[in-house]
Amino acid sequence: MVKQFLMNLLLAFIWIALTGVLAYANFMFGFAIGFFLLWVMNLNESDRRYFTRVPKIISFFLYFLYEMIRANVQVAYDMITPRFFMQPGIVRYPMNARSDFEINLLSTVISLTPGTLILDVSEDRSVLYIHVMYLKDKDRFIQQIKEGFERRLLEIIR
Amino acid sequence: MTTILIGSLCTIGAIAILIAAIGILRMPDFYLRLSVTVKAATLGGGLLLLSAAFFFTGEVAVTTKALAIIFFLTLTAPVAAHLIGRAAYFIGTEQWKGTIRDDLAGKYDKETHELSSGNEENRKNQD
Amino acid sequence: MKSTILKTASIYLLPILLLFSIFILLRGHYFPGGGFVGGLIAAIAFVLHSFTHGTEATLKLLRIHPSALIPVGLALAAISMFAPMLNGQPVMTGLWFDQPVPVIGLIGSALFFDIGVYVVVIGVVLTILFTIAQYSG
Amino acid sequence: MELLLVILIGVLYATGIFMLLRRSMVKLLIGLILLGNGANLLIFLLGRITKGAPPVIDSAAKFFTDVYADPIPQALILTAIVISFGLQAFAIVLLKRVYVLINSDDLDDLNTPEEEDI
Amino acid sequence: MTDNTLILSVIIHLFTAIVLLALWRKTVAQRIISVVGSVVAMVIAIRLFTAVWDNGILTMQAAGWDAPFGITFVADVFSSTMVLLTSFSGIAVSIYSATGVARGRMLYGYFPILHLLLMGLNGAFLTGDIFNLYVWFEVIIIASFVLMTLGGRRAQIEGSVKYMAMNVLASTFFLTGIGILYGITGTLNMADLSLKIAALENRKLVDIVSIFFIVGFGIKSAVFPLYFWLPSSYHTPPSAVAAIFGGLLTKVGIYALFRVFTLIFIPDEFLRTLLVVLAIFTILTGSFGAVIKNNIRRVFSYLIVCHIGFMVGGLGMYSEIAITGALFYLIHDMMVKTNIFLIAGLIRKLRGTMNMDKLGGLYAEYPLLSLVVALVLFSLVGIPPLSGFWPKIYLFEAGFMDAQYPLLVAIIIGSFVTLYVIAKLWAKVFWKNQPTLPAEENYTDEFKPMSAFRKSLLVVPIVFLMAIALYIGLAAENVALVAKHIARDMKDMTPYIEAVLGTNVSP
Amino acid sequence: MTLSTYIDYVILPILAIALVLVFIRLIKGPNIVDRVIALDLLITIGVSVITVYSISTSESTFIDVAMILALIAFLGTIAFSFYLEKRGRK
Amino acid sequence: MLIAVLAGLFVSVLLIPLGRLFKGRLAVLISLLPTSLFAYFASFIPTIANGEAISFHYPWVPSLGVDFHFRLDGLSLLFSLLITGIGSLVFLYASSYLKGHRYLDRFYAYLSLFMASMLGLVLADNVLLLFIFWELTSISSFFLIGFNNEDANSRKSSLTALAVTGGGGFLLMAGLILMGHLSGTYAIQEMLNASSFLKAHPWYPAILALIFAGAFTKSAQFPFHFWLPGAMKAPTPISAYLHSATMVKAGVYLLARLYPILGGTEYWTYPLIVVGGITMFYGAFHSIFRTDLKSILAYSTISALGILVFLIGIGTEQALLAAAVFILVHALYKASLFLTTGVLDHETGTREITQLGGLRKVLLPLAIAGLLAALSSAGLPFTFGFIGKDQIYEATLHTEGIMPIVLTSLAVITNILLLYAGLLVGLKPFAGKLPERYQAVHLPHWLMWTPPLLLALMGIAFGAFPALIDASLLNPAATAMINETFDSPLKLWHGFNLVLLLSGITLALGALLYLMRKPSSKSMASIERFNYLAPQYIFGKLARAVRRFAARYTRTLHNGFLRVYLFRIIMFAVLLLGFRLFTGGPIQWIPAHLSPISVYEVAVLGILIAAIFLTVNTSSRLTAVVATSVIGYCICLLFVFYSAPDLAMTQFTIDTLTVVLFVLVLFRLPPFLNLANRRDRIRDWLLASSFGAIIALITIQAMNQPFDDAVSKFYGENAYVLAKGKNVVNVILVDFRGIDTMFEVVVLSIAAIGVVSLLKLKLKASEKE
Ligand code: NA
Ligand code: NA
Repeated sequence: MVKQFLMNLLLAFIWIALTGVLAYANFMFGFAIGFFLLWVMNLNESDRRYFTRVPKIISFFLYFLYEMIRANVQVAYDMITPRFFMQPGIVRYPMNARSDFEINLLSTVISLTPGTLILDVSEDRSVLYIHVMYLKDKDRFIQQIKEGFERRLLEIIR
Repeated sequence: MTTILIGSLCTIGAIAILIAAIGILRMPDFYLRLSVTVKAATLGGGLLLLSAAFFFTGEVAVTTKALAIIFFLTLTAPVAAHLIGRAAYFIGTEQWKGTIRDDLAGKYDKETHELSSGNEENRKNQD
Repeated sequence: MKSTILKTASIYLLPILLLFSIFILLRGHYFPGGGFVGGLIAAIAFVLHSFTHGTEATLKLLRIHPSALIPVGLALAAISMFAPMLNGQPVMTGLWFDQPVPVIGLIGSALFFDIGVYVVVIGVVLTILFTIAQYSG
Repeated sequence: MELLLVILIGVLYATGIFMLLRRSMVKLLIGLILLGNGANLLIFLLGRITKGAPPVIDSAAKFFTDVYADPIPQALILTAIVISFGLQAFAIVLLKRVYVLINSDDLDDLNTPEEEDI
Repeated sequence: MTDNTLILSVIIHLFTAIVLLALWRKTVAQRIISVVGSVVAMVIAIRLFTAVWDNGILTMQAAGWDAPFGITFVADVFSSTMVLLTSFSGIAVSIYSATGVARGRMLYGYFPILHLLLMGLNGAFLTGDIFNLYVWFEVIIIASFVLMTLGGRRAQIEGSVKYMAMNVLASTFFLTGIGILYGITGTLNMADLSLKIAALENRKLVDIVSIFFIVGFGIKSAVFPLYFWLPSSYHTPPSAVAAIFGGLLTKVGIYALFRVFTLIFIPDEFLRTLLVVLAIFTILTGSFGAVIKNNIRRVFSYLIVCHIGFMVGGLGMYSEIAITGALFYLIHDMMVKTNIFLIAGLIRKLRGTMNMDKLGGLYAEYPLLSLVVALVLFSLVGIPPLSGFWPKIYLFEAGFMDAQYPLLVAIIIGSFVTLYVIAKLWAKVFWKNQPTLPAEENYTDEFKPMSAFRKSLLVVPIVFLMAIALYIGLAAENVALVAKHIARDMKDMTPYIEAVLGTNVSP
Repeated sequence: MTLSTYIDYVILPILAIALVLVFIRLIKGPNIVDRVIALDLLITIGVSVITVYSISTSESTFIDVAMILALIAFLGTIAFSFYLEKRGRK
Repeated sequence: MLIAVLAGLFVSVLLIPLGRLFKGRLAVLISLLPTSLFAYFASFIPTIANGEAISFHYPWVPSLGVDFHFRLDGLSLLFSLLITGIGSLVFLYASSYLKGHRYLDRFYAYLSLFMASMLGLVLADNVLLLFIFWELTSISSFFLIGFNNEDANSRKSSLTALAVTGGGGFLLMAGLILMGHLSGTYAIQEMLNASSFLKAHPWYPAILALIFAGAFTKSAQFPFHFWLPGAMKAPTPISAYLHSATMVKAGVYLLARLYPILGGTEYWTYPLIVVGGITMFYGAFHSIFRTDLKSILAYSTISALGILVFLIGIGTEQALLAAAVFILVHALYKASLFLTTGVLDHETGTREITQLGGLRKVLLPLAIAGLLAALSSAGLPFTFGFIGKDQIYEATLHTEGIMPIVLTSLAVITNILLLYAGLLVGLKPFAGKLPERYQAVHLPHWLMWTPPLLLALMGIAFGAFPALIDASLLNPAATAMINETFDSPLKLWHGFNLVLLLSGITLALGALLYLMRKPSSKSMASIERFNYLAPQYIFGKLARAVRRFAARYTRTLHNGFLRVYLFRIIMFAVLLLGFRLFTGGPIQWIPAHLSPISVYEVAVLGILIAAIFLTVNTSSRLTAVVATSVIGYCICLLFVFYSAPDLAMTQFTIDTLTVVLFVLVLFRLPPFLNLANRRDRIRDWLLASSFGAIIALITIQAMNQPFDDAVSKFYGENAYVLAKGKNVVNVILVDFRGIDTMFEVVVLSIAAIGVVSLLKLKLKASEKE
């Protein structure tokens, strides 16, 4: 998988060298072409994780963006309207994520969406404590995160 | 065309930041302020940087830098928020009266500042 | 500080900041930056590391004590400052190689001077901060 | 704009001096920092300010073709900043020592009677 | 004509310091390197002085940029004399420190910082750029600041807080002055400034700027009412350090005052009067303090203040003869003040105290040494024909010429108090029998059990500086010629300006 | 209306208002942690201001400054947290 | 002649290493020094008597007009012979008197130095050279008086002597320099030409006042006389030397030497007559109340010095001749009496006049010496003293107006008292019955009794045959003072005239007084009751008052509070700057070229200023740190706005690091206390804000100046072309002004070392320095 990614990068750089245009758009274009070529070349290979993962990353990114904007708007509305309708609380969230990298990524993602904020990770790295702004139902919130961010994230990483 | 794109990105970004600013001023307790500001500001800053990335497309290095800054902001802001939030909890910063739940209560070891996961208690409860 | 998140983050941040500091150092002659700011950023990278991993761990990572960097950097800066004297030129006169090097541009005594400054600044900042940290801890 | 900066400089000097006259050593240090900032801004302002034209020559050009900010005050201030950082660092640690000695940062407590001379 | 040799006296100390830093915690090697470095520095300083004396002003345009674009270093007779004297003090202190300073301090950078301090002094004397002078001043401040705290005893800490606060304030004044100066002239080169300031029409502004320099340098040189840091701090550090401080630190302030107020600002009536009035109060303040203090170093500290007044007074009178006197005094003072603090340290080694009431019997126990000390002390007093006597002739003459009677009276009072205080010190410390002290204050003579070599490390520097002081006194003609030469230079800076700017400046 | 004037007269004033609002929080506190996050936010807005200013003046060099701010700003927050935690443990 | 002068100096220097050799028997050998010098100077007598003078010139410090410029004329010859002659006897005497003394070598070293200084003083033909030796006599006498340095009184006396003579010395120096400055030379012979110019100059009185101050202190004139009795703490040979022939005569010598230049005016005459007159009476009067032999001698010496000053004041030919004679007379009998006293002290262990008597039976040669000296001091016919007294009366009688009556009667009274004192010292111890306890007293080594005897005999010899010294010595001396030749041979017999009558009255009354009055400690106590009026007491009180004032002054100014010091420094700056700002021309309020104001700049500025006040007013340290960093960051924004990216970067990183530093250090510090009361705060605010306002105004003034951007332009044009860099700030930092950067880095390095040492170094208790 790493090999394929490096190969893809190499192809992108060769593309730049060939066209002689050192610009972002050109790099992206080269990368896409490389990706396509590699995808075609590796159709028969057994390890095709690289080619499923890239679209997943993109889709996760888009999901994250959507969540962020949605939540931001929600918070923004609350902020500029005179009355607060939030119900904050600190929630104990048992994770599936285990490695440091996974925990970090998960917490970053959770923190960056408005309304939620990681306060700490337990010493044994099994539990996240999350500050939540709009906590209607604790279990439903945990369910949301589990199904939303954590599942998608672990799919990409593992 | 690009100008309009840049202009609108800027506008959204600036508004996000303004909201963050209003948030930090209006929110009733520390945790809420923290929660609001970290992301709104990151979003706003990110958008403004993105518009810079578009504006300086002619200079690759500048675009790279703008993207790098976005990357850095998103990487560091949650970490900083987590740390200061945690510290605030230690020094007993009060929560808003409307707060409905605190799972952290009693989970910190007073001496070592170790945070328990609460699993032991759960197990005990199950037994 | 016992924070898994910070600990993990600092592992990524250390090389990024160091890389960035070298970048700032090398381009100083053409764009904002230079040895001084570069050195400060590098030092901050290590300081960050020490916040999470403890001073001892950072010292181990550095291998040599930062205070040893001070004479090294001073010597480097001083030599590139006084080297022109051997040519009979006044001190601080820029000596330049003819051929430019990619990214950095022309290489000359000014660059070595800047590198000397960079090293001294790292040594100084880390020496100060680590000494305080050890003293307080 | 210059007039506002002048006011700022005056405020920095005034408050710096005021802090210098306190008994607390922390305030003393802050006073020195304020004064340092005031002096830097004064140099900066007296080198005449220029907006949006840093003294960096365009990558395509060999020298400036347009107006540019005077680089000399900038270099001077840079040096001054660095020097005051060195002094501040040392002074802050000195503050620590003072605190260890007298268990307070009240400078009046630091005074030792002359009889204790060696 | 650009000449690299004049920066050698800076380089030698820098490289010595770097080597010393590399030899961190190796105290034996440090002692040797330090002495070697100081000796080389002295040789360089002597060569520089003779070169300047024989061939006139030397300049070096750093980085090869013509003045006023780069930083210029200038060695005229004034600066090369100061460098020479610094090298004498430096070598004496370096040797003395080998046994005079506790090993603990050497383990934590005593020697490298000592050399960096000497480097800073030389740099300050040689630079021809006003901002660069500021940088050198900062090197001096931070180095002296560290040397003062090195060891961390309570009195040291107290002294250095005060020292720090007032000296940083002085730097702020200096820096502010530089800022305004740049704002109105656009240059930092002192020779260039000289021309530009002279051509400036707004004299009021020039006067105002010069006040910043008066306050800044006035604090550094411990002029009334800006002197407070000196008696607050000079009695606290190890004597070797106090020697450098006493001999050189305030003098660099004096150097700067003379340099700036003869080259850049030519003082008008108001400033001259101001300087004279300050000088009078400085002398009296120093005198009063010296009279009542009982600790040798505190007495010496106030005497420094007192004698600073002599020099500032000389500048205030501003005639060639007055400046000659002040410069002669400066030369004498640098050598003698360094020495008396070394002597105070030696006394401490002998008796464990510097309190005059607790001292005594030194003449009976160490007669030869006492005679050496006596010579130094009488040089300080200016018992004719010893070194302190000659400059007073100039100052008196100048005082009469300029009708500065109050200043004359002050100088007489100052001289008289110095005489009285030193005689009292001699009677109490050397003549009087050692008083019996309470058991807990019993001292051990650290000097007696030392090997002859270690003893000589303490005594040789004192004798060396005494010999120089004797030379100043007995061969006063030579010193007078130097002082006169400098004073004449100051009265007409055209050669200096032409040497720096490389152009013909017709007045 | 050019981009530059738009930024100068619309975006930068908005950001300036944001700065002022955040600063009011910094003054009000009430806790030190409130001030610390206000400071952190000020810096983030500062990054934005610099970015926008560099667009307005077409001077890409300012982006470098913004980058440095973004890179090391959080060190201050970490230091304060470090301090508060240590003090809390006393 | 230089060698002659400096010989004593060489000997004293040689004695430092070789002193051990000369502690015992060999000590006598050192006397070769004065004796050979005496012979040397004696060889000049014929030449000088011929009216010639011998000059010697060797350059030393020509820049200052100070050269080794010596001149031997009548006056200096007389003094040289006294110095070396009496010196020889004192040297010999001391070798026995102080035999076996631990510090005999030191003693001779001081004495040789002193003799050399004295010789230099009288031979110098340059006022500054004279002054140099003058001060050397002060300092060497300091050592001589304090010779018994383990005795507190001895130390105190030497300090007093040095303080008085040294203080006078500085005034003298001022006077001499003023004189030299006006006449354009320091050479005495050349000054003679400027005499009339000097006397007409408005500064003439000032010159005289300063020179008199020197002379009076040195020659123990009232009210500066009090150091002299104290100086008796020195061993007797020293007293003999200092007070008969040398030290105290220096002032007299100076007056005599300067008489031809400055003398003869009213300003000269009246002060000298008044002071001399008071001194001669005061000293003589006091001497009769003392019971300690040396004390009596001390006060009679003061009186004699008064007489000399008095005579020089009168300034007529007779008076000056009388002075010359009396210098010699007094030297001979006073030295003799001192040395006699020394033997008495040495042999009996006391100098108390009330306890001594009848010693002629055991110390016959001494008794003769004492008697002869006493007779000489009494002015009995056929003694030299008789001639001296005659000359004095001649002098006083030949003044003008009512002066003869007043002055002569003063002289007569003084002489009566002096006669009494002389008899007390020279006769009383030897007359009457020998007390039991002194039966065992025996004659000391001959070196101790021959010198006084010899001196006394000379007094008789010169009295009987004045021709021996008249033309050869005394006339040339007087001539030198008058500066014109005159011929007035000394006569024993003037015929029956008023002078003789007065001499008779003096003798009769003096002898009567001696017979009637018995000295007792009671009389001493009676005069001590008036001590509070004595100059010594008043000076002491004054000195204590000065000390008290000094202590008060120093403690008030240097009171230990840093903030007070800072306040004063800033106050000083505010006053000076304010004064200069608001005088001499208008203040311009608006700079010429201003850039437009925009919202964001104002916002940043507003935040900045608010942050500054938050920093100042907060009671929490952490808030202060936060606010300080806001200040830093806002300045960083300003740097960006005004095109200084490098500055912004640096300011920002450094501010962040400073925060880290503060935070690391601030652990466990208690919150700020408001330690100042309202009044102090208001006062501080007033000062601080006036300083800020002044700075702001000055900045505006400076901004009105047109800016000269030549250097800046040069950098812009050449940064890339010549220095190969495009970031001009960086090019300045590493090239144009790279030296600054190099040493700013050194500053940082030192700070780091300082931090390490400050935190880690813990000195052991044994490590004191
Ligand atoms: Na969230
Ligand atoms: Na730079």
